[in-house]
Amino acid sequence: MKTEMLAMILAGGRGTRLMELTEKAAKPAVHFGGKYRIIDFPLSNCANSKIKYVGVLTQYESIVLNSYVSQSSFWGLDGRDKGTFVLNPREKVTGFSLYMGTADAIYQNIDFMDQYEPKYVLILSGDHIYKMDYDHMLDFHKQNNADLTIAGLTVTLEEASRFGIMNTNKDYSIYEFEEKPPVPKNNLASMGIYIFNYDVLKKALIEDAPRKDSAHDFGKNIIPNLLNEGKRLFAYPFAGYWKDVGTIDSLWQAHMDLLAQGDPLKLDDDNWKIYTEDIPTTPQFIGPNACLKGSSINQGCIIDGTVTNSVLFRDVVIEKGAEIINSVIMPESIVKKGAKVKNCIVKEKQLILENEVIGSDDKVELFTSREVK
Amino acid sequence: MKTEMLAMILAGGRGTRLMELTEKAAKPAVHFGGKYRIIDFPLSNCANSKIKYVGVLTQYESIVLNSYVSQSSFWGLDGRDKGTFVLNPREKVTGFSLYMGTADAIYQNIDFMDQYEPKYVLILSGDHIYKMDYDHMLDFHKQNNADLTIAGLTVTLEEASRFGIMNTNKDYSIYEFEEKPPVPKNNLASMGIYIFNYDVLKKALIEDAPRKDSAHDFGKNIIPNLLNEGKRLFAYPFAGYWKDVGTIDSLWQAHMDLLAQGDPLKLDDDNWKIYTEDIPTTPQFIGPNACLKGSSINQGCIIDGTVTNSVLFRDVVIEKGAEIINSVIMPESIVKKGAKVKNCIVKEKQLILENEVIGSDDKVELFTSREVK
Amino acid sequence: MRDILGIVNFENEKVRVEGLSNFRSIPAISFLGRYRVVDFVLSNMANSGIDHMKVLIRDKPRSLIEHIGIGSHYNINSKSGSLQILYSDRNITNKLYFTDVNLLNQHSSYIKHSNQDYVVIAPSYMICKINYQDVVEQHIKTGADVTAVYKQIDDGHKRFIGCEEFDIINNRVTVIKDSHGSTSVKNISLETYVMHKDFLLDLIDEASHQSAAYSIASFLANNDNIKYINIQGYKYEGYLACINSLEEYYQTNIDLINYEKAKEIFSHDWPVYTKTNDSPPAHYTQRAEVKNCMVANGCVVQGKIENCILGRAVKIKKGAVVKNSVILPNAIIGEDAVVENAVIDKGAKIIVNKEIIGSKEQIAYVRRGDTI
Amino acid sequence: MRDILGIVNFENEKVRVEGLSNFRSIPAISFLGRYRVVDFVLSNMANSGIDHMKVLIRDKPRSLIEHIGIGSHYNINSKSGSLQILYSDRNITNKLYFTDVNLLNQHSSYIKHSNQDYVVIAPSYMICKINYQDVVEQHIKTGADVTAVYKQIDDGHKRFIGCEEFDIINNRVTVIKDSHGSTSVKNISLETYVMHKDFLLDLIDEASHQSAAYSIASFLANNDNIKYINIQGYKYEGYLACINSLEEYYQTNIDLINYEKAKEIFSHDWPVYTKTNDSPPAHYTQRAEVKNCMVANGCVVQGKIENCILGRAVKIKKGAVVKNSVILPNAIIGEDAVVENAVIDKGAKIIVNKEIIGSKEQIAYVRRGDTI
Repeated sequence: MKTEMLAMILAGGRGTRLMELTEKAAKPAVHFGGKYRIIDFPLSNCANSKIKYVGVLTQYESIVLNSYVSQSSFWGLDGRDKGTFVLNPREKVTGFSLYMGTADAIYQNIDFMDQYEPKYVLILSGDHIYKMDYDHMLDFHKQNNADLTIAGLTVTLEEASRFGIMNTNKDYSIYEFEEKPPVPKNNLASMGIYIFNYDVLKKALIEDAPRKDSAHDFGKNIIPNLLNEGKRLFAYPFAGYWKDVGTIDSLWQAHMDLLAQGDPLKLDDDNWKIYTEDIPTTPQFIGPNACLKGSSINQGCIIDGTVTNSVLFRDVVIEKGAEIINSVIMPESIVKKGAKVKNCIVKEKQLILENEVIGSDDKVELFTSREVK
Repeated sequence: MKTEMLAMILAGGRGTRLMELTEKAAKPAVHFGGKYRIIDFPLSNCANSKIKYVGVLTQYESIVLNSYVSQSSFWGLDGRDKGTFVLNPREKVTGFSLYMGTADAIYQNIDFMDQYEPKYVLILSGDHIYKMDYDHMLDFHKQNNADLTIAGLTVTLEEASRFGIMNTNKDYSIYEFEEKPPVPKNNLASMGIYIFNYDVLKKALIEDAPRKDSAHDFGKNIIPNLLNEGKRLFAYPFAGYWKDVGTIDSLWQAHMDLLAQGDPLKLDDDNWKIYTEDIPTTPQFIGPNACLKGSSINQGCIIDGTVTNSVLFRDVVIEKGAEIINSVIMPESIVKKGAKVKNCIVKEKQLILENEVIGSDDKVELFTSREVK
Repeated sequence: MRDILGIVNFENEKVRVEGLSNFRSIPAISFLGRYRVVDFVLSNMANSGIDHMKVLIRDKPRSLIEHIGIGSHYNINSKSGSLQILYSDRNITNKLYFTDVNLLNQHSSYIKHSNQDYVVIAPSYMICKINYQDVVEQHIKTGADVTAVYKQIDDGHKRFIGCEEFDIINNRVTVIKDSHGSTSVKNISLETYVMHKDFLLDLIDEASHQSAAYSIASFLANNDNIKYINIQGYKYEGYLACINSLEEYYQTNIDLINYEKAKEIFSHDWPVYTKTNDSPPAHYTQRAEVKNCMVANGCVVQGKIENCILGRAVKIKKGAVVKNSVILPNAIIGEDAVVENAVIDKGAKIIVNKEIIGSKEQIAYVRRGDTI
Repeated sequence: MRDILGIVNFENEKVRVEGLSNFRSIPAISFLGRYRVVDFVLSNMANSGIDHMKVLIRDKPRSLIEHIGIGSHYNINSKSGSLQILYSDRNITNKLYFTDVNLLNQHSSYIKHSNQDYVVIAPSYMICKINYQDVVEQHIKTGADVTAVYKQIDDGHKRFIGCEEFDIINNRVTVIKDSHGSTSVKNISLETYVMHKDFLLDLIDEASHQSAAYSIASFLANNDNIKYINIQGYKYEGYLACINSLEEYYQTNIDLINYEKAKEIFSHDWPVYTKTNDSPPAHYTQRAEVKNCMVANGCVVQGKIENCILGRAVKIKKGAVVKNSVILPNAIIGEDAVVENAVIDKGAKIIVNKEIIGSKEQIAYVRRGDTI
């Protein structure tokens, strides 16, 4: 059971800004990219980085997410010395409590981590879209003889105040960490991806846990405390595509990025596949009246209408004369004859009636109001 | 995801009477039979009965149990249309609470069960040792056009007051159910194995949930209520070996039964295997000074001493001159030269020193006091 | 639901899909973009609740073994079920003597020791959608020795040539003969047989004593045998195709582009399973023109395609025009290339500006991995 | 840790384990009770962090394919790794021409397109415990063309006869020749080679041009070739056995009953993986007498066993006495039977009172499934 680096994914987010999409599913289970769920990205990154054990910390209404994550074979994380493990809050001798913050969630699972005697623990967020080789990040961490390495993304200065900002020296060592600073000194933002030496992490969590004034949060408490203690913190600069899809607008925008930027995530790369559930479907049928432009379409779709700049998930039906523009249609939705869908995200299993028109020119809409019977 | 009969295993028991054996593991994860864990029995029964989806409801300190149960491949319950699912209490829109009773635990997972649109739900306990074909029980349930079928075991009249007792007509229809009656009228005991029509179960749970005076327990509340409502309840008579291993004495006795009764559980039956984790070990080595009588010994053991009427789990070492009598030695324990162990259960990874004598003639002892370094 | 042993048979020695079958066995040939031919019979078995299967292989086992694996994508669990590949341990140089009877005889102990009472034997190269449980139920009810599945067709003068046809009197199969295309209406054999396990073992034993060249089909067809064996017909009404030549392979692919036709074999309650590859969804660029196609995941279409089947990860480059063609996985059609009435084998590259033009009568074929 | 491609080679055509290898290929032979011979090389690869493997098979593929499956019990994950079985698609009737070079040549595209730079080729029938990462590291450091693993032995007059031996000067292998048992101290080849993938591809190409009968070993051994190829030796110090005859098979089994000896290949940080069967623990009744044995799960011992290896689910009935013997899985030794110095093949039954007595010089052998 011994492993060098254990991964822990924080996947508890209720994702209230994604509204009805997360009604019965936690945010990391939301569909993305025509075929995937958001959490497929960190999980596939783990699998491709040769990480063997992944704990997924969930809390809110997470039947869909729990069932999904526990199927470790989806990402090739099944087998004798591998696994994904769902970590809900549990009753203990000391009583029971929900996860109170990101650090508390990890703290409550020290017993889980101890099982694997890890030298390093990788902490990730379950709701970001990107590809990253955590093994390279670990090499960087080791080379710097660091206690904690934080992946950092260069953002615009306007955006910077929404993030934890890392002020670093030339060698990427961090001398200051400011959580959501009103006046950022820098635009190197924490991606919420941490590699800790496990002994350092464990000690920090145990010390933080009883503090009444702590929010038990990595950005607000643990990281500043470690800096105060003089620990070696480094920023690991990341350059690829990265997106937090926490709102309907950003979820839609990420899909448009996929189409416009010509596969910025390199989903087509055989050496770094994004793995997901394999659901048996029919093939993809394109009918005699179809017109497809600038779109990504998954298997099981039956298309006889016009689809422009859109992403269609599994088993979507677009009937003759229907028109889909700049939209995202989630699995098993049906768009009837002559209907028009523009700038929309259509939730799974929705029915758009004949000649119905949804969406508008000036904003992104979420359609969730009519389930297929 | 549609399935005819879904299984739900109640595995929340802290098993306090098993003392230190359950310190870090819930009772269903306790080792049994030289190779297995207790929960392997209901899970293997499910797999052999061709049940596809199994929810396992856990609560207390269940890292070991959760990690174990989530490895559905151990029991051949992995794959496209199968699965084991760990069901901890979760936060919901309505708030959060622990499981308050057996019925409440099932009630809190109605959303999980709904996913599979089951016609029947099989409810099991995670800590009983037996083999049963639940598919035969389902046939019986269907033939009787029952709303609820309860598996029943004939116990002695003295034992009867420890159980839920079913008073039945000739056709096994139940006209009265008494939970732990001081003066039992009968000795047909409920084994805590239920097949419900799902619609009946769901309605009963929803009605019971808000009742302040209810213990939210199947035996105390749900079953009597259904009888009052005039539902069709039947007892399914079971004849094979069955053991509740809730105490150190009964756990020890069950192991002695295995040895004395010549495989009462038919562990050797290729058509109804008890599946378990496959841990790579060395072969079993029997040395030149060994003497083995009436014992079951698992792979990985290295034996050069005397073993009589005992069960040895994986990777146990019995050195030359050591003597093991009427005992159960759990995985990776080491018994040094000349030591003597009698009437004991030795927890996993324990060290018995050279010439140490543990155990006595007149009672069963649990040894947990010295871990192998 | 009965516990049935499924046996997937290989095609007889006359069957040959010109070109494609030089590189792999017929069951392993790519079909309808994302599938292999063998997926259909294995999915029929899986959907019929069969979880013990034997797959007979005659030659070129590698690609089939890799595709099938241990059967997990056909819902065969390694603990509760099994998929066993049976291959000859003997060197048989004369194909005539490499029969199903011969192979089953070599491995008869696996049949004998299986827990199932009834056996369904079905070939890999017939494309249909059938619940074998129904055939077994009829078999038990009629008390037949063998139940043989057939379909009554009315285009026998042009299709199913080289298959077997049945004469049937009062539901009993009285004559089994080769179909030569002389008549239109006939009963085509699906080469699918249900029998009791013990009957199969006796049949194998008897057939191999009578002649070393007997197959199950030819043994049953023999005039002396058919008199004594009660073969009952099971009438199959659904879609049927037989992949026994390049023309039939091509035509079946093209016919099934039509969704109304394809619905006869594809439905959500009867999935066709296959080994998947985690490819991203198909992507169509702004310049794509697509009509009447079946497209697998991983494809990138920048050109024009019409009446085509595209296998996984096929690339159609800018300006390319592909019509009435079957493109196997990983093939690349270069810029401004023109492909018509062709079968382009796996991984082939059609270079810039090249024209590959076949006709309905003479399908063009480009070999695996070739660059043209 | 480097990403290495592992190739498991078959034995050369001279190797034969009398009796046992009539029924299955040598890698598939039951070994030390719960294992198959091939488990050792595959576990060495798995423990060396190799998760892409090719297994070359010459003949009788069925039992090996079933045992290996898709490699999941060797920790090969179907998404991140692969285990591919390479079998000849051609009919080669003359065993002399069925060489590893020939087979690799047929499938060279799989080597060419693999992502790994370095290749380790190791035979299935050598039992040892070796970390191939160390060999690759030495290979890179020395800049050799080929690194060949050997062990210096001092009992060469009686063991490893028929293996190859090396002459080594300044760590370079200068001569490769057959070992005939004339001297005691010699360098025995483990037939384990590390080379760059490109070098292997060139070697295959060159060897198959020079002669259709060349194997990798015989090509390297050729006097003209060895002059130009820089073959560096890697000295292996651990346990080594070679299963190339019934005597060696028997003796290796018996030798490893001794735990002190067995520790050289078994340790908890270097597990030997195998396909398991969910058998219950071994059971010894009140009348059992057991000394110096290695016993697999599922066994029931009611009689007396001494210096024996018992495979899975072997039954030793009351009064039976079994000494110095290797009993393969599922065999049954009947009441009061006596077995000494014997190899009892899988599923054989020795009936009540029967005596099977061999000697150290002439091991008795009872065939698979026989009842005697």
